[in-house]
Amino acid sequence: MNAVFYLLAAITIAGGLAAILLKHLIHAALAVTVAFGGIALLFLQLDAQFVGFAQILVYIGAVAILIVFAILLTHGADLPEKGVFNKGWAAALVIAAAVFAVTGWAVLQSIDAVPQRNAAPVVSMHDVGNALVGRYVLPLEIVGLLLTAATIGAVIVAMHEKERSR
Amino acid sequence: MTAFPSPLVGYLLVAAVLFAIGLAGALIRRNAIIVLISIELMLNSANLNLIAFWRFGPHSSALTGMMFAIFSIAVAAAEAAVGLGLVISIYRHTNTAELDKINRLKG
Amino acid sequence: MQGGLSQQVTSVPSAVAQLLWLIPAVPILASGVIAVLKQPRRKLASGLAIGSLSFSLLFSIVTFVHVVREWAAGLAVREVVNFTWLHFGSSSVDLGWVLDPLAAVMLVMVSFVGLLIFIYSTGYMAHDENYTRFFCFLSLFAGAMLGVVISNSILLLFMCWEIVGLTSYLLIGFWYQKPSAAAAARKAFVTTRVGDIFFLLGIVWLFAQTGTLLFYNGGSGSLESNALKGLLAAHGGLGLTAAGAIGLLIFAGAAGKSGQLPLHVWLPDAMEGPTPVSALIHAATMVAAGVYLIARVYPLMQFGAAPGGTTASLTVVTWIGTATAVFAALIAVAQNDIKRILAYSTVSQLGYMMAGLGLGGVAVGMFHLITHAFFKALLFLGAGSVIHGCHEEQDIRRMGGLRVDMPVTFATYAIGMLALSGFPVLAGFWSKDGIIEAAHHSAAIKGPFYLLIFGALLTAFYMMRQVCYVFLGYWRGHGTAHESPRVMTMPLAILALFAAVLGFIGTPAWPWFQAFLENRAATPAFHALIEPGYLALVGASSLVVIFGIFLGFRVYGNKSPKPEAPDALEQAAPWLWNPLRDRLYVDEFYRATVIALYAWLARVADWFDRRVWGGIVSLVTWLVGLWAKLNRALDVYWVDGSFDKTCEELSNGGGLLARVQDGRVQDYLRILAVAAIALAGILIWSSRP
Amino acid sequence: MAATPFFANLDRIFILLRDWLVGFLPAAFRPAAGVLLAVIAIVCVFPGLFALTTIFERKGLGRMQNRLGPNRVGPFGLFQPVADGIKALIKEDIVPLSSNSLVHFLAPLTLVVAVFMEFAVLPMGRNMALVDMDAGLLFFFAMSASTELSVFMAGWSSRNKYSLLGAMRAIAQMISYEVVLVLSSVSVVMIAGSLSLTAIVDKQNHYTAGLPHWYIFTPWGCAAFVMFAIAATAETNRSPFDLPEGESELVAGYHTEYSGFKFALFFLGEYLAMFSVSGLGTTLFLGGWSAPLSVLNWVPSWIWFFGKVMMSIFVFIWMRGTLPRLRQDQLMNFAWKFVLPFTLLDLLVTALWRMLGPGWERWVFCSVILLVAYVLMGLGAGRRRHIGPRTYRYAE
Repeated sequence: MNAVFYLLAAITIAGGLAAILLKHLIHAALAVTVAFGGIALLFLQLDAQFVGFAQILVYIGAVAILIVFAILLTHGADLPEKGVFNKGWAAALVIAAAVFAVTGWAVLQSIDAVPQRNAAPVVSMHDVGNALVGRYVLPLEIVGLLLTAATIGAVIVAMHEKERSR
Repeated sequence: MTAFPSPLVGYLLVAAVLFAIGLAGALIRRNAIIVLISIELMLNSANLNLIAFWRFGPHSSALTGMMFAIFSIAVAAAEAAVGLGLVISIYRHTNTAELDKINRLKG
Repeated sequence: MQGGLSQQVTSVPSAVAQLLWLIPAVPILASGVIAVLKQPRRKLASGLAIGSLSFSLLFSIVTFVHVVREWAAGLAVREVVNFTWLHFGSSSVDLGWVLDPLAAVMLVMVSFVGLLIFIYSTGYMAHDENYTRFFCFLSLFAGAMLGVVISNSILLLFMCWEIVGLTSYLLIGFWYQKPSAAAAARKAFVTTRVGDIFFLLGIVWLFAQTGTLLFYNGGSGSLESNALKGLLAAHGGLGLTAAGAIGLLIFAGAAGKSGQLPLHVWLPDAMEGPTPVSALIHAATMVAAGVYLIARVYPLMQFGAAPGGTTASLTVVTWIGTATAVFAALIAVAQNDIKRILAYSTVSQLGYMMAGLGLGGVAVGMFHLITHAFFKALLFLGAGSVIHGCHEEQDIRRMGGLRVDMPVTFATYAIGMLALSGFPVLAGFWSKDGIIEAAHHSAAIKGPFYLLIFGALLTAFYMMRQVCYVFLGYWRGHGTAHESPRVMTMPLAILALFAAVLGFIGTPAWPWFQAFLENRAATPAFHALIEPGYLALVGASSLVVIFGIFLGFRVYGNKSPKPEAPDALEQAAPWLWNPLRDRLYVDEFYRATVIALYAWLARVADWFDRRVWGGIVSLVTWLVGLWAKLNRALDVYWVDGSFDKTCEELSNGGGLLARVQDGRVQDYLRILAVAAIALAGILIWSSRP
Repeated sequence: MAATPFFANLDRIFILLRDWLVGFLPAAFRPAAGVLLAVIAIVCVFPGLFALTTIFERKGLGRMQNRLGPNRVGPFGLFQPVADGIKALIKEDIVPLSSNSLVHFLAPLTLVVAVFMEFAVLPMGRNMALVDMDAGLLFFFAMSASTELSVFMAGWSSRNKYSLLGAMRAIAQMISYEVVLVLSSVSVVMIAGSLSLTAIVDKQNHYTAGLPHWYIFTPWGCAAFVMFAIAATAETNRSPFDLPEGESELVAGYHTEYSGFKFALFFLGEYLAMFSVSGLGTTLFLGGWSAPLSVLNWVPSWIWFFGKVMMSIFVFIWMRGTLPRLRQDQLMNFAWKFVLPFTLLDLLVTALWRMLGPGWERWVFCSVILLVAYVLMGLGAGRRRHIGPRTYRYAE
């Protein structure tokens, strides 16, 4: 636990909070990008280089762009005329707080039961690569299949329905 | 300057906070895209947990947590693509992306 | 191609041998890709076909060079890669491929001639609407033929053999709108099937006797001495050994594919297909597959022969080959269709090859096969060029004088014709002389020698007759003839070059080819050329050829310009001409005997089917109908009634729960979250220490 | 190695300089100070190079178009960049009234920072990578991916339809070609067996008969390099892929509403991206800092690196002077229907190359497959002469 961790945690949480509270959708999307970046830095802080960079590549490079595209395509960049929160927001906040309470309690309760090791793990990119195409090759293939299916599905779902509908 | 019994707890609590923020966002916002953003936040918090356990857990050379996070990121990317495609498609049909106006599946 | 099957490699083969399967696989793959292309993508289809075969040719040349280098270095020249396809019981079905000089030579020949013909086809078929289909079939054919060549398993060979037969059927009947083409395709298919039945019997017998399907397998293959000794000891019936009997059954298959007597009837009719097909399949490659098959299983037939002697099965091969050679040459004299003459000439030359195999061994027959492939492909493509230039006219009586209008075609055709006739120093001369010389040296039987000499005379005569009709004299057709495009004449020129010089790889002075096939060292021996016995023989056969050409020119050189004028020979000897023109009544004979019997059997089967089996089927139908009616009654009154009632009750109950489902996704999530909190709370509470 | 001590020292001159400077500090601060010095060096050298490149480009284009180019400021116009810089600094900073001012302000900053980060992992000479990261290539791509968001921020916050259109075009193009960029680099990773850029250079720093083992001299590497070059051109929005800034259609694309220093930052960012992607291409395919002939090994390694980068820059300029601009749908068709499938095929060929092992067969097979595929796909692409109506899919 050091200052860097506190700083990164603060940035991440601030980004997340801003994302759900900001009125403007584009601002929310940019805020969530900050949160994604914060999480990537937390991964780096946890000695997970590969995952950290993959996080930046996937979330900042792709998902954030997807989100802003979706916002523009749904005219979400215009400010809504009604409020941004729905009717039951107070109850929802209570529920979210309860979820946090339960998880936090669970973390503090059970942490002593977990064996812990503070030394940094010795893992090179080579090990990650070997694991990906060795022991975890089947999940990797399945993820590839899933991504292909999702790409095709997304294209078909979002495609313009041409003359057929008229 | 350790405020927590161990560093792991810090990361887990950050993840819990993020998860709660994501859940709150998914519950209180009316816009479907923000709900999707919130879901991404929740997924990320789960990834943070996985990596934290991998880092401080006993068998870091098995790479299980890291692999799980990698696959989770890939799945999340697919989820984002399909989810946003759905939102766009719904927007085309109903001319709105606000979730409380979309209740055609009412029982 | 071999998928995930494990390879049982006896001694580690070289990388070239291991990748040999690519040679047939790539054209077959290309054919598959072309098959799913849309019809209008013509350029792509022909590009794929030519590209894939170019790859095969490239690889074949690499393979050939590899084998030649190993041979020159004195290393083992037979490499096999075998793998098990499937197990049943204690035995297994093994497949595999083999790389030896025989296969290497054939690979280069097939892919090279095939590639030239593919290129020629892009011009010849340019206006056909089924262009992509044509290239699909051609590619499939080329792949299967290359598969036949590399097979080390008689079963794999048979599979490729059948694909070859199928593509032959498809390509003969390519213009299936023409009733004659459809009939010819059917005839070819059925006739070769007759031979294949015997072939299959031979395979089964061989498998039963030796327990393996592989030719070579490090000592345990069916063509290696262990198995052959067993086969020689076993009894085969009719006074033959098992080896001889199996050899003859396989020969029956080869006879069907190679158009030997009495199964030759399909080959002339097959000329209904497009000319490139005739050139590729029915002159250069597929019909040679029969000869290649005999060359491949040659140890089976030859094993056990005394030195210088022969075996019963080889004698049969020799006599059938010789009879075919003369018989077909006779018929060819009296034909008027340009392609039909060449078809009979092919049958005749295949007879020569068979006789060469029977008399002189693998190298003699294979040498004629290779040279023949080049000059016969040349002649067919030349004929195609002539037909193209004369506006789809095939009757030689309506041509004439084309030497002026089609100079390139004429020059190349003349080279091909001289090579086929065996004019000295051209390719056909050396290979045909090899066969005649082998016949002369054969101690056991002398008849074939004289018959083959006679056949050579006839060959020279009918080829000269054809050239006189087509290229000399005056134009007797309609309109004007024109030379073919460059894409068609280029292959002609290349093939003509080979037809002229290819013979020099196997002259008696330096029998490189023969030595290569028989895995000996090749040594130049120029004294063999001037040996008196050889000189006399060569002189005699050359004289016969020149005499035949002279005779042909004498009889037909001054052809009358009227197309309806009767043939010179017809005027001189109608009693000889008419049977020859009617192809010696073989088709009529078959129609009166085999086909009539078959038709009668079919009528009997039809009657039996209608009266006896039909009655039984109607009875069963009626019984089943009764049972169905009973079921329906049960369904309607009992099952449906109770189910409807249940559903009604369920739907009433569901209305209550439906109120929770308000259609708002966030409300569901809220319920979910509350439930999760409750569950987690219970879990933590209960696991409290 | 035939290098004299003088040349060996020249090769290490920057490292020696750093160590000498750092030597004045107490030992505890030395590592941090070393890194800081290197960062300062990068931050100074590349903008300097940028200034040189602008004049180089303007003069070069002038030559290609048969005119003189700038020749008024200083000898041969060499001080033109200085004048331009001064002008940019003292110009009024105009921010549109309806713009989203915070985002508008942040966009150029994040762009330039992300691009500068890319230089951290490039080995610019022997032992001259700022950070020798295990996942260096991944880091590079992660940083280059984050520039896209800055482009979007710039385009959207300006509240100008040309800006937004330019940003949308830029992003669509960058995403499409980024896939190709990554995939063509993957083939190098497959053969080198490492994501570390220094390791990749080390793998290429061998010689057979005096000729280097650069990956561009293999069939798959050559194909991958061509695809990489195409993708890099598109990724940096250079002609013929400069649609996002097509001045005849969009005024100036996403930085239409920027002026003064912020505009200079965008300009800088673009050129820095060009340098970094050239550096990456040099590192992956052209042997990084290694000499092209073994006899030239005595020349300091950083000279080779910067020489190769400047060669690539020249090719960029040359293409700009030669090729006309593509249209949006042509650009997309080209990316998804030609470049991407071919790159995927090249990946397979790379796998084949690796599988076949040493020997002459793999050269023949890989070359033949690639050539045949290139010709066939070229025929397929050439056939598509039908030009449909123009559609605006990304900005309704």
